[in-house]
Amino acid sequence: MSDVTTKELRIVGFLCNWCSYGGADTAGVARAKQPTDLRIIRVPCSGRVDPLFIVRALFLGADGVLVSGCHPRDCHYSTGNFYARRRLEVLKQFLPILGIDSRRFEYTWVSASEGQRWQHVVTTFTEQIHSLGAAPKFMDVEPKEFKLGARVSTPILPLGAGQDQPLKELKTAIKEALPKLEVVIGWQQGRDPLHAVPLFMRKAEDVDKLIWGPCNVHNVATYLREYQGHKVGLVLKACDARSVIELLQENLASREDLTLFSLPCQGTFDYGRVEQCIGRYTQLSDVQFTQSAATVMVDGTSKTLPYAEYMQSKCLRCTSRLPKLVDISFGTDPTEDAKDARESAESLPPELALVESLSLEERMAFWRASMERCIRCGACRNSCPMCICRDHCISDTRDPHFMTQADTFLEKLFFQVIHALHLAGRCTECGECQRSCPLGIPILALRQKLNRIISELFAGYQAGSDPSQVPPLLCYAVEEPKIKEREW
Amino acid sequence: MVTPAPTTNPSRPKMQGNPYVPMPATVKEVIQETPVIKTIRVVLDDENARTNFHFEPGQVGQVSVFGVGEATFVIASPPTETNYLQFSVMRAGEVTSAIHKLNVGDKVGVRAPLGNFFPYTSWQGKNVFFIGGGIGMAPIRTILLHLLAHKQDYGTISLLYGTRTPNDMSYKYELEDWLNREDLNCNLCIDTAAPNWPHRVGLIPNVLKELAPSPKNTVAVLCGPPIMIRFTIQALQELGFAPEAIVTTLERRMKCGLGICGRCNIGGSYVCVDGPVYTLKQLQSLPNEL
Amino acid sequence: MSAYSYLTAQEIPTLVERLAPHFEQVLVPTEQKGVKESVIFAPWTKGSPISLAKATVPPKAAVFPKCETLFSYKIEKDTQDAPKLTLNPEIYAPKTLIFAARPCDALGLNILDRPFLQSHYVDPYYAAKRDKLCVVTLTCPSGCENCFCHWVGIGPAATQGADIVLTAIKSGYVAQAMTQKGQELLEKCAFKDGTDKVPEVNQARKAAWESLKPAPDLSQIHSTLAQSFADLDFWTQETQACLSCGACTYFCPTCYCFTITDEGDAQSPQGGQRLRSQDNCMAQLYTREASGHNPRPNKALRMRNRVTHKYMTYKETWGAFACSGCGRCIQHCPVGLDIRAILLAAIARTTNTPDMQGGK
Amino acid sequence: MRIGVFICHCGSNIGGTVDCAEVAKRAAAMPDVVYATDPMYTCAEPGQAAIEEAIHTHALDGVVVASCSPRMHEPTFRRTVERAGLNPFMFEMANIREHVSWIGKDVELNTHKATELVGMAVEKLRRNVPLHSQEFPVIKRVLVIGGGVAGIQAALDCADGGLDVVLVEREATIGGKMAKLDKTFPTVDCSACILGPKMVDCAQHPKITLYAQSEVEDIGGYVGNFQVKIKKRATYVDWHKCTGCGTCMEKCPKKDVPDRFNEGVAPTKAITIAFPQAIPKKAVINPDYCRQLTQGKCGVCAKVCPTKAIQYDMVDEIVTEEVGAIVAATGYDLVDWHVYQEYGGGRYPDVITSLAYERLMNASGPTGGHIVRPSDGREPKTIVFVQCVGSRDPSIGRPGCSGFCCMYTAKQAILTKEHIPDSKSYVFYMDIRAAGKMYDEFTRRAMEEYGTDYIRGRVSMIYPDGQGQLTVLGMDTLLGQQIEIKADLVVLAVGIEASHGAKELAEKLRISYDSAGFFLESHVKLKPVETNTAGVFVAGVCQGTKDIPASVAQGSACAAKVLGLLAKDTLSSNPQIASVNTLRCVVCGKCVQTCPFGAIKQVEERGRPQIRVIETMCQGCGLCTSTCPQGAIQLAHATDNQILAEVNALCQM
Repeated sequence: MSDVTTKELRIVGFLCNWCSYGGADTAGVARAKQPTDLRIIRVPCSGRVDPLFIVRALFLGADGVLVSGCHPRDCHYSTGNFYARRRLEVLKQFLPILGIDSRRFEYTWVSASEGQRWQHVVTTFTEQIHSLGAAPKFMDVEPKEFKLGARVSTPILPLGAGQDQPLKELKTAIKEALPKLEVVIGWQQGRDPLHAVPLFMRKAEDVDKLIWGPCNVHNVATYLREYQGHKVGLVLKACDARSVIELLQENLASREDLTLFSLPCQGTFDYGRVEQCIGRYTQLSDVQFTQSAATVMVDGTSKTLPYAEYMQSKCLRCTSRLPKLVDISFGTDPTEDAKDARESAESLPPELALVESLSLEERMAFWRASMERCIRCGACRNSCPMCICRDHCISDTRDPHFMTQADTFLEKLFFQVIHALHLAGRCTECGECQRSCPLGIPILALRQKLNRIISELFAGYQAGSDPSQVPPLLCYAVEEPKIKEREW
Repeated sequence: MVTPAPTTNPSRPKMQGNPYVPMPATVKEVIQETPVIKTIRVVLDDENARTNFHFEPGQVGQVSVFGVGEATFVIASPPTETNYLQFSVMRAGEVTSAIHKLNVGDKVGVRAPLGNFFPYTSWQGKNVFFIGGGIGMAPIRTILLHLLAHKQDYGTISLLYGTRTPNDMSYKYELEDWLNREDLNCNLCIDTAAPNWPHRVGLIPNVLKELAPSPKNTVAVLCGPPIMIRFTIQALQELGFAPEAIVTTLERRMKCGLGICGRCNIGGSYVCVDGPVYTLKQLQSLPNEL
Repeated sequence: MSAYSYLTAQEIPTLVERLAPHFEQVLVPTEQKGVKESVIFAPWTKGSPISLAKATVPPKAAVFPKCETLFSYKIEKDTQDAPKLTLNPEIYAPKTLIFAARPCDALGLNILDRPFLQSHYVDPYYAAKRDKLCVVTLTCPSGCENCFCHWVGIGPAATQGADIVLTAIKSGYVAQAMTQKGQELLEKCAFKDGTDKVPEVNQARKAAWESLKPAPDLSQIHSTLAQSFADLDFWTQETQACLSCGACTYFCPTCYCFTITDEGDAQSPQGGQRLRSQDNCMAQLYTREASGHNPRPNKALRMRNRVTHKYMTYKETWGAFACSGCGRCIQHCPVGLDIRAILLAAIARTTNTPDMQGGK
Repeated sequence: MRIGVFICHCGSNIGGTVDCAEVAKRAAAMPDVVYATDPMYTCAEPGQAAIEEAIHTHALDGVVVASCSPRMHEPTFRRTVERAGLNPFMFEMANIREHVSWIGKDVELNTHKATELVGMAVEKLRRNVPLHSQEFPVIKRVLVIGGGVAGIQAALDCADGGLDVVLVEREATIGGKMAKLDKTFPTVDCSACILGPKMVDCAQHPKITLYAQSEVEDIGGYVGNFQVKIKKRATYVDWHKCTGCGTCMEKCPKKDVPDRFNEGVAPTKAITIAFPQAIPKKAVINPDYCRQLTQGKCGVCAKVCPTKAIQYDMVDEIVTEEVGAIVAATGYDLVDWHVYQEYGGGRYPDVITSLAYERLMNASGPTGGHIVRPSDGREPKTIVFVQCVGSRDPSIGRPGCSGFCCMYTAKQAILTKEHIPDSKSYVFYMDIRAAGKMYDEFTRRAMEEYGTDYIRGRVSMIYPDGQGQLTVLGMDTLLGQQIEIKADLVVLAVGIEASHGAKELAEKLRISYDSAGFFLESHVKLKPVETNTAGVFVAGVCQGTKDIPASVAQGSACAAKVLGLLAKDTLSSNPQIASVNTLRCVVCGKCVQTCPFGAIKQVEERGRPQIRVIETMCQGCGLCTSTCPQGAIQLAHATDNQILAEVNALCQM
């Protein structure tokens, strides 16, 4: 349709019907001359603007996107723009991690009477986009891989070592609780002693299979949605418990249905690293867990996995070793030992550090290279304890049709953006998405970035800390001390 | 070694050429049957395709609305009707909604004929009792009209057609004729009483039991929603119909229609190629996955 | 010329280089950077590194792509006449070499051949690609923790489905032509004759076989599964941990479920495409009908369909398993669900013997 | 689909800078468009007739008009297509006037932009579906919140119009701020004399139920069907028995209770009747001060009450009323002027607010109408009035003008002279705002007939001179010189803000409010008493500053609106509302949590939880749609797919 060759850039505007669209009308009535680039989509309220529309537009090649709504407090729908402000601010800060200049997206408030202000907003934004030039296209960027940097390494005690007695007590406790519960979910040995799988304890003899050790990587809270409304027990690591708390925050689980068991946790394996060390093997005969390392007998050779090197990076940064919310636990809380971790928790996790170290263009290249190998298996999504839609994922439907089936990296990256944005303010950073990815795509970086944005914007908010808190994107504040609204 | 491929009855009409590419067709007529059912009549664009197109009653077609997708419908016109292909479509999902938006002159695609058909030759000399529930009347219509065209080969032909309300009856323009035909014993029913309804009232299985057709030398052919099928089969069995004398059609979500993609299978039987027509006896031999 | 060529370990890239001119596309196992090691079949260009590791993703996409265009469609308006509908089938089938696949990958292709080529219809998209495909496999030196190829009738050194088979020996590799096509290609590559290394090859293959643990007898598994079919408690028990994600199916060399979707408006200037994409029978939406009715509404029924398809119904139709024992479904399952354990549990259920834990 | 496109020239308004014929030509090539034309005036009668004709001739099932703003003519054209038999929602507009032709001169660029806007509209329209309203019955009762003059007027007018009225007043008496005033400008007639009869009418009207000393606790429901919970605060006096004789007040031993009604001019008792003309004239115990209630001993009032009306164990009571409409008339409170340290911040007893000054002048006030200094009871001779204290002052976040201070200050200056003929009044002012009928004449009288000195400038400092007087330092900006006045009394014209608690009420009413807490009307000019919540209206100062006549006018306006609304037996719901696709919904409840209108509920259906939209409560904002992670709840006419279609159309053009 573009039969006019001009230097116009593609700028998409989402304007609320009541204030900003009226403001644009007022500017028109006043014959306030404006650049012509902007095309306006009229929406009922800025709260109607799904951040995914904006990402979609930018992915499809828009050079700039502008959202304008009623001034805070003046919302036609009383609170729509308060929600919009939070979501759009989070989105704006999130865009750079994808390689998109955050200046390509702005949101502002213009009332129906502010024709002049509208003229100013359009002119300023259009000039801003022109000064940035046409948006670089993902399709034009050569895929490029980057290697993860070294990670912060903290001495760490093994979760398996010294837990024999508490585990015995825990088993007894579970057996006692079992008659009142439909199932208790924990871990058992999987295909070999180095691999654990989820265990569903329904009978007393099942409980004997329960193990506790660095192989217990799975977040069993993921199963909670399946058992909503049932009386269940969960054996939890401290990080898994955060997912439970977040589900409680969202009223997706009820506390009285849950019996939470735990032992102090001191870390679980990063199987990506473990596999690198052990390689392909035919038989794994034995694993010994000591204070500082696990020793594995594979095909007759002994290999040592020092915990400090082979733990998941989240464990090295973990500051609470026993869940904040637990009904029955044994063993002493080693949280005090985690002082070092508290320091390293401040630093950037390796995935995020890598992406943040790149230029915007390199980030595009990085995501292109990473997402090209994605085969859309859905493991990242289905292993996420906060992915509540499950069988009704927005990516699997044409109503709404956000995603196509086309196998392009951009569609696949868009899926990751959907997942990440749907997790904004809800993600407990358990890392199951990335751990489950058979292709080792560092998708956790997107969630890590969002969590840091949320924490910065909303007074250090961390999802899954307090069952009584409302997730920040499901509520609002009239005054937002940390959101500097763009007033041009 | 590899066993021989599944054999298709050689006499069965099949799609020709690249089986994924539909034949272009044009909508010739749109009939609003009920608030949620529309009938479209389409004509294949290509003259060769038109003359070479043959199908048997009960076979299905995949109708494409380009840009939206494909959905499977039984060809509801009788094979003797060569001017058009008819599909009756209940609005449910995306494709059916798009079909409901079609106007005369719009372009669609048709992949047909697919699947098996009613084994009507084996019914010769027998009485045939048709039972259609709701949108299930579409496949019944094609075989009913086919049999009526060859009525000398069959015994008594009966029909029980039931819907929720009088408004939900399709083919209203034909019903009067059917009721008056000498060669058809036509019964209509609705679920609950409605004003000015001169016919029967009740759920199909119950009305069937009232009618109590004799199983003797009779084949029962039924189509409809899964719940109606389940209870009507029970009723038929209570009336003494043998599993091989009960014929029904199955509905499954289909994509390829070619017996590959793996959606419509019940155990090893692919409804798109081995069905949609099954006798109860055949169904009983399949894994219980209904 | 002989059917055997010998090459040193350093000559592997040379082999690819010499084979490459005969193909439009050469897919070689390529290592990926990421948070864990992964290897995928990626297009090779001169100088690209070649990994000889077993690939994370099987090479089935060469014949059954993740997503391919069946045809493009476009409706053009004409104010005078009726609109014009154009359908353009696109069969993209470059001459392709798959290099250094494993025996289970090659068997996977054979398993795909039957439904796509020998069923009621010949799938023209698959057929075109398959026809132009040449497969070079590398036998495995040993079994590995997740694999169970010997359960399903092949083994680490099986040769079926390959045009050329590479076997590692102490001093390098021996390439053995298995087909006419393979023989011709190998001849063109002009490596040293390897006939004298055949004993070493046989020894390596034998060693691979010997590394395996005994396999259970699966000859009656189809009837075992048929007996377990209606036992919903059994299937529920076995699938408790399943997350319904579908990693098992997408990483499977033999799974061939697909979906067909239209993307793009027919009336837009660029028209649209009807796409065929790999799909996942473990998803709830897979069988759900527009009315909301779903014949396989829960994960137990879907897993039952997957397992019985592989070891029961496919076998009944085609006389073979729809499984090459590659073990990727076990390895890549986020919760370590083990299809071997399900089979053993089914056997245990019917024979009333205790469950062989973990399948080892 | 068969779409017709109409590219309006709007005379030369659009045609002057957009090549409309070219846009129509390009539109004809767009998907599903079967007819495109470029009429001169589409909204005129022939233009509309042409649309109707085209719908018939070309069998159109959708229409796009590219012309002015949809905010102007969307309703017009919806009616047009409806007349031709189409559903009114099978229509879209592209704004090529305000957003194109009027803001740029380049014909080529404008034509291109107009084409793209039409393209977007076509893509949107292709995904439109017919929408239908539903009818629901209304309750013919109205709730008026606030018994000031605006609320009284609204209540009386509604009741006279035949509606049952529930009038809720937070204080013990109705009358509001006007009841505190002595005289009113510009006629200087007695406030009590004109308000009193209306208050009595309210009390006696058979259709008005009055809840004094009560507050609105919770509001549920929607236009036509609100459920209102009203909290009747405990009065500790059985009003059925109380005759308002005043004996209790006379005998109450607690004498140092701050008197809210009298603006703290003098203390009162722990049991009070606010003022002699109070309606209802009933006693109320202040539980914070009553000795019986705070210390458990006293009981004097119970002893003296001739009707035994005292009931110390009374508790708050909740009553529920069902109404069809709500009028909010909650009035105002004064800005907290203690922030002005330069005026003493409340430390000097002889610096008082103008409202307190009204009580001093009022014959029914604590001084019996004698103007005296609070500090020593002496009659002041020099009085300084300071305007704009807490108005027009961005530094305290109150940039607006309070509207009526100029006028009442003039009135107070006049009355002062009449009370104390030998007094001298000074008024420090910024500008005199006297824009009403007879207002300017009135201020002139204050200056010319009553000799009030008007000084243009602000007071920079007030401090006691140590000899019983206050030194007022100010600047006369007209003369450009420093002014120093020794004053006996300083009266501050303190600015106003919305009544305390208005924000909380706004949230219950689900209406918006501004930074001063004033309720937001639906349209500043054309819908001044409506709000964005259907069935909720605003009257008087709660909507913004205004004087008595304007408040009364708004009270009547609200009554007219309510009577019009409730004249029908049924209302039809807005069809542009959200609906849930239960096949996709996972009942996570996020929409329930964020809906600004409480219009989404989780319900049980056949034992399974489901999400349901209450059609009559949904206002169509779409917040739920952007909140739902599954996209299972969709706002009709602005669905994800419709907006995505516009995005796609734009970004792929």
